[in-house]
Amino acid sequence: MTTPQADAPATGRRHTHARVLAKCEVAPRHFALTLSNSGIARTVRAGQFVHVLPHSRENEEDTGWSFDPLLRRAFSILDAREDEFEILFRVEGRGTRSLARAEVGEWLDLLGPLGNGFSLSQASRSAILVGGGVGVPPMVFTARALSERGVESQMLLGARSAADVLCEDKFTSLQIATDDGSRGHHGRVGDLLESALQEQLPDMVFACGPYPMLRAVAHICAAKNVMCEVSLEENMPCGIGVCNGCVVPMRPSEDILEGDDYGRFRRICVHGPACDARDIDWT
Amino acid sequence: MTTPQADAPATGRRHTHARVLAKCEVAPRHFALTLSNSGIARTVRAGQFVHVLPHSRENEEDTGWSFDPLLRRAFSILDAREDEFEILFRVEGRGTRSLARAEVGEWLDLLGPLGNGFSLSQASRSAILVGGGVGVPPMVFTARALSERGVESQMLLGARSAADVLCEDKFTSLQIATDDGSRGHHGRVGDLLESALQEQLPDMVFACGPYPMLRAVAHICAAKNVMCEVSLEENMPCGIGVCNGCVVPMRPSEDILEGDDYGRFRRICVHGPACDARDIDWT
Amino acid sequence: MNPHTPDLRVRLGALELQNPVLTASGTFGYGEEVADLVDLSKLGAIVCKTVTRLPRAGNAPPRTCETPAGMMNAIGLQNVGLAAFKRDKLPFLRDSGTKLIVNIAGDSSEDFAALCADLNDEEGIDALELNISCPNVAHGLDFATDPIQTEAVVKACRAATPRPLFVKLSPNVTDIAVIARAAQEGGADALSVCNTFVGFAIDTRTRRPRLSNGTGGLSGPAIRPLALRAVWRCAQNVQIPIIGIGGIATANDALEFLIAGASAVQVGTATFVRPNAALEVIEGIGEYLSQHEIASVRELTGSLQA
Amino acid sequence: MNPHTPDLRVRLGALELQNPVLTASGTFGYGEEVADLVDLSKLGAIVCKTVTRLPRAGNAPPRTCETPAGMMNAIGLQNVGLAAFKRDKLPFLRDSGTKLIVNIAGDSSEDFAALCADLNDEEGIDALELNISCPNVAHGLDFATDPIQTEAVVKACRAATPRPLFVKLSPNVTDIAVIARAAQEGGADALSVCNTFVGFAIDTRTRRPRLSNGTGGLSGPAIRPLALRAVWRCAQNVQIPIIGIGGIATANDALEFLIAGASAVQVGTATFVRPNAALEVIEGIGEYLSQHEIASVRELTGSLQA
Ligand SMILES: Cc1cc2nc3c(=O)[nH]c(=O)nc-3n(C[C@H](O)[C@H](O)[C@H](O)COP(=O)(O)OP(=O)(O)OC[C@H]3O[C@@H](n4cnc5c(N)ncnc54)[C@H](O)[C@@H]3O)c2cc1C
Ligand SMILES: Cc1cc2nc3c(=O)[nH]c(=O)nc-3n(C[C@H](O)[C@H](O)[C@H](O)COP(=O)(O)OP(=O)(O)OC[C@H]3O[C@@H](n4cnc5c(N)ncnc54)[C@H](O)[C@@H]3O)c2cc1C
Ligand SMILES: Cc1cc2nc3c(=O)[nH]c(=O)nc-3n(C[C@H](O)[C@H](O)[C@H](O)COP(=O)(O)O)c2cc1C
Ligand SMILES: Cc1cc2nc3c(=O)[nH]c(=O)nc-3n(C[C@H](O)[C@H](O)[C@H](O)COP(=O)(O)O)c2cc1C
Ligand code: FES
Ligand code: FES
Repeated sequence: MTTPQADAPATGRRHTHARVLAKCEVAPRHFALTLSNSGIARTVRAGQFVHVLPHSRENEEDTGWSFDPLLRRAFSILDAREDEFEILFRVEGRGTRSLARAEVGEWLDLLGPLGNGFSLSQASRSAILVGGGVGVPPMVFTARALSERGVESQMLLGARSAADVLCEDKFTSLQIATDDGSRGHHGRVGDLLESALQEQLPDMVFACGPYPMLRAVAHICAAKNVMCEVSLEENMPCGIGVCNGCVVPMRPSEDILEGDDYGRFRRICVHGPACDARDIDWT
Repeated sequence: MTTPQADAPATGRRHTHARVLAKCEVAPRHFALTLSNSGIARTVRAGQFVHVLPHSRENEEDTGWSFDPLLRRAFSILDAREDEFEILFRVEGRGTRSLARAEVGEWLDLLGPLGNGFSLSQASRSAILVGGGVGVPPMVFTARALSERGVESQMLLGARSAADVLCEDKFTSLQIATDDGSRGHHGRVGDLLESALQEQLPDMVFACGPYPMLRAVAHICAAKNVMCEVSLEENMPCGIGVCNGCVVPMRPSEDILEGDDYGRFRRICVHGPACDARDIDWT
Repeated sequence: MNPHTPDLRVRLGALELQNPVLTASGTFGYGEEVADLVDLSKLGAIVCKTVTRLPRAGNAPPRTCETPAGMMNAIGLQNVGLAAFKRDKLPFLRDSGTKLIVNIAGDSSEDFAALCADLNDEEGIDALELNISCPNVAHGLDFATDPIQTEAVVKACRAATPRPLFVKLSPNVTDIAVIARAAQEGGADALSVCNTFVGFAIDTRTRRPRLSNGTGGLSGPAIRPLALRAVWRCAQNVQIPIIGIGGIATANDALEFLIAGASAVQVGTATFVRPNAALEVIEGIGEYLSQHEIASVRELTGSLQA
Repeated sequence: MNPHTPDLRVRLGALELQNPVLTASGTFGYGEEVADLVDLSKLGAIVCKTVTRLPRAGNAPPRTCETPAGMMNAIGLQNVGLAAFKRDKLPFLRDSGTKLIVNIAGDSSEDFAALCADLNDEEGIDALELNISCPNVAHGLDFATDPIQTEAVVKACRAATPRPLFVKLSPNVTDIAVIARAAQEGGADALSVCNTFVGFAIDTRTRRPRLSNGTGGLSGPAIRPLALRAVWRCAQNVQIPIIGIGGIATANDALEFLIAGASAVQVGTATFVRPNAALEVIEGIGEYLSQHEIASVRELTGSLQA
């Protein structure tokens, strides 16, 4: 539960550079970048993220020449092996438009690995993974990490349409739901979760995706009394815990209600992005 | 002389795009770009310039994603032929750093051709060209245009050192001066001009380069009563005559001293960058 | 009404415009300089460079420098003066195909009022914008930082002309609402919010100011959030229409100002980046209205959700 | 003295710092959050997040958004409160290897003074910075927009503590010199110039403010020219040292502030972009001094050429 955690820095994170080894437009306006950085690749855990300056550089020394877009952007780790890791993003606004111009051979300036990652050890036998939109990539890493621990996992994937289905070849057990019915179940990924929970209750549900999806998943799990961790998003100016910008509201609880609502907001760049769904104030 | 010119727009200039056909690092931190745009290439005159947004784009529709650096940068035309023209710039600050990342196949957003160009018709038989630093490129165009008119020209080129000598292969008659004596005359390009004028007086002197060089050239020509046009630089927010930002001070004269110093400042994006050296207030 | 062609007309006091996008004073010359690049007849209106009684040479160069996502200027109101304006500039502007708002600046209430009166006989002027907020001339900010002087100058002009009067405010004040109310009290038909923010820049190599004038006025995208705040604050404190100005470069930026309470906007620095910035903004506003099935741009004004 | 190792030491009232580069309040937490990424002992000083008497939850999210070359925040002074600060945060900060400036905010002069007094017994605090200029809490700007209140709150604190008192001013005023003089009159040892600029941003899709608080404080490179102007204006109107703040991201930016009259600077938003921004600034200032053969950074302060 929500014991206020001490603010000692996470271990292993660093300010570093990574070379773009490969770039692939995996779906319209969706890019996967393979990045070379052994420090991150060897220590990162499923559910963690990197914080990336949105301007690629020609070499490691290059410190950039633009203050616009100014701030770093957070991207989950799709997967990591030996000295490389991957991220996958959708071109959304100015940050990702700029990042999409990174070319193979160029460098990205990044901080990582950041955040807490999913509590994989809470799943001893089985887990259900739920991912929507660009919340799918971290589930690839999660599925592999679980399988290496001998934990069976089932992936439930939500997308707007067949064209937006990401990473489907990366999952061994996969069900798909699309908003427009052009692929798999016509409807929400939450529907798939309800059916799955009807069959069997897993040790854990791990979820990442748009807020309404996460809220639905949290409610479904709460109703079945299944443990659920959700990976949350909020604007993250620093990513390293110093600005108090990236907070999400926590459920009122005795721990946090010292003083005048003190502790009601939690910084998810350090005490997240993965959070116990029961701790979140979903209202 | 300085008759206040009417503010009707220059003919032929347009807001357009050009594709990068070639990119070459001609000297350390100096890049030449060959750009594809027949509208400009076919109408531009020696001494005119283009005003370029400092972010290259992936395609013609791309409207950019950064407001920093914000403003266009002016570059003289090095030369033009059929559907192509060239610019040459030194990486100086943030604008040119950004521009130096333009790759072959990408697009530049530009306005041009802008400015008045040199008064080539004033030189009926012979001209001396003086260029320093990144003031050399427009002299390449000027030399060729003069030669096509049957006018003989002699180029005097100033540089900091041998490594900074630009475009030397583009001139048939060339003398070089370097500040450190590593190439040609050890000293100023003004020294070369004084000697040249001792031998023979040309119809015109055309000059482009750093302000102190232009001032020296202007004084030398005034003393010998030789007509001289200098191409001036000033920060140019708009390049199209609407902001009044790019002014240089003109010599007090009856024309301009209506009212309270009215007309003392001239916008060199339209009534320049080439100016009669006698009109300028060099103090 | 056809939902696919949204109604872009707006009203600023007695003045009706075909669309809500104007060019900002000092960033569009007298219109003629860019008639080859911009279809003037499509603009909501042209606001021309500030005119003063006598011609002004302006400040010595350098007059501008770039800053992160912005620029500073200290032009110092260089202009041809009233007589030459009437003789040389007005005829073209009158025939531009769109409305004309003449921006004027004086040294005193009397001077402002006399300028208004002097223009009364000229045809083809649709409104006057009082520049009481230029940061780049001596005493330029005296009016716009003092509600008493603001009210006095507007009153004097109100008495001198029947034309719609727009008052251009400065953001360099503790509470712009106080000045906005004073301008309304004086009889303004609309408020232009806002002029540039006073800034400074130093060349560390020479340790001199980058601008010959020392300080300059900051404009461009950098100031957009600050100008938007000023507009919002004014909108909540006056009943007259507001023209939003400051850092508008895209239709989305303009929409922010309209939603915050502006009835129209002006595009300034963005024109230096893209000469047709104002026309692109007009087009984008139209697209937004169509997409959101909003019949008239007037519905957007002040439509901020709590 | 060896010309190749310039003297970076500066003095702010009675406080001597090893170099002139501090971290800005609210952008460096309590130091401990980034001790793995930044060598704290190399900083001129740490200014920690504003501490209030009682813990504060702060504003609801979203609390921040990006703007052109800047960002807005409306954190709302989320902090652990005085008791937890003393118990949980001070021990680490005391041992960080550099000086500590504790930034405090109160509701009234009495509250400010009581906070100062409450900290008198704590060791390892080298100065206090009075945040009388937070734009993101109710009445946060009441003090810093009124010279009488400014003088009163500084006087009250002056009486309550022997520690050096730095007063953090707001740029959201007509003339910051008036407030600066009031703070000096009240007994400030130095002025921190300045806090954020009040701005606004709207999501045009939802037509709601981007920040849950509505307005926010603009920071980052976008505001640099405006903050520099504020520092310059203060420097010409007070005799006490000034700490320049606002948009400093590089050594060159910091040099502008020093040349304009600041004795030290704070790095804020730039730390979000590069955690070691402050250390990079220190290094760059040293290089500039060496290159220009200036023996001490103190010679730069106010060295602007006319
Ligand atoms: C932990 C985490 C993991 C993520 N993983 C992924 C992923 O794997 N793939 C993916 O596509 N996306 C991911 N995102 C979202 C991603 O970081 C971008 O926010 C998103 O792609 C928006 O795109 P943009 O930056 O181009 O949009 P923009 O339009 O440039 O920015 C979106 C809005 O967010 C604000 N904003 C942007 N960055 C910041 C910042 N650093 N601080 C404050 N405000 C800011 C701006 O105000 C803007 O309005 C993740 C986010 C988080 C927090
Ligand atoms: C007519 C003309 C022709 C030129 N031809 C050439 C050429 O052929 N080759 C060449 O290398 N250079 C040329 N220049 C200079 C070039 O335009 C750049 O100003 C120069 O290269 C500076 O480099 P930067 O933009 O990277 O520097 P930055 O450091 O980015 O800018 C230099 C300074 O100028 C200011 N500034 C930059 N752009 C503007 C603007 N548009 N409006 C106002 N202020 C501004 C900024 O405040 C900054 O401090 C020419 C300039 C002019 C006016
Ligand atoms: C170069 C320049 C010159 C300006 N001249 C004037 C002027 O003469 N009169 C005036 O009222 N405003 C003047 N302004 C202010 C603009 O009209 C506008 O209020 C300001 O630039 C903010 O808008 P922007 O960010 O869109 O440029 C000038 C602005 C610039 C950049
Ligand atoms: C996220 C954030 C939180 C801030 N919190 C505080 C605060 O608690 N107390 C304070 O005095 N200033 C606070 N500030 C203001 C900064 O200390 C600084 O004055 C301002 O950001 C301008 O500097 P910059 O442009 O370098 O960031 C905060 C700024 C930011 C961006
Ligand atoms: S992003 Fe700054 S504290 Fe989390
Ligand atoms: S650059 Fe704007 S008038 Fe010349």
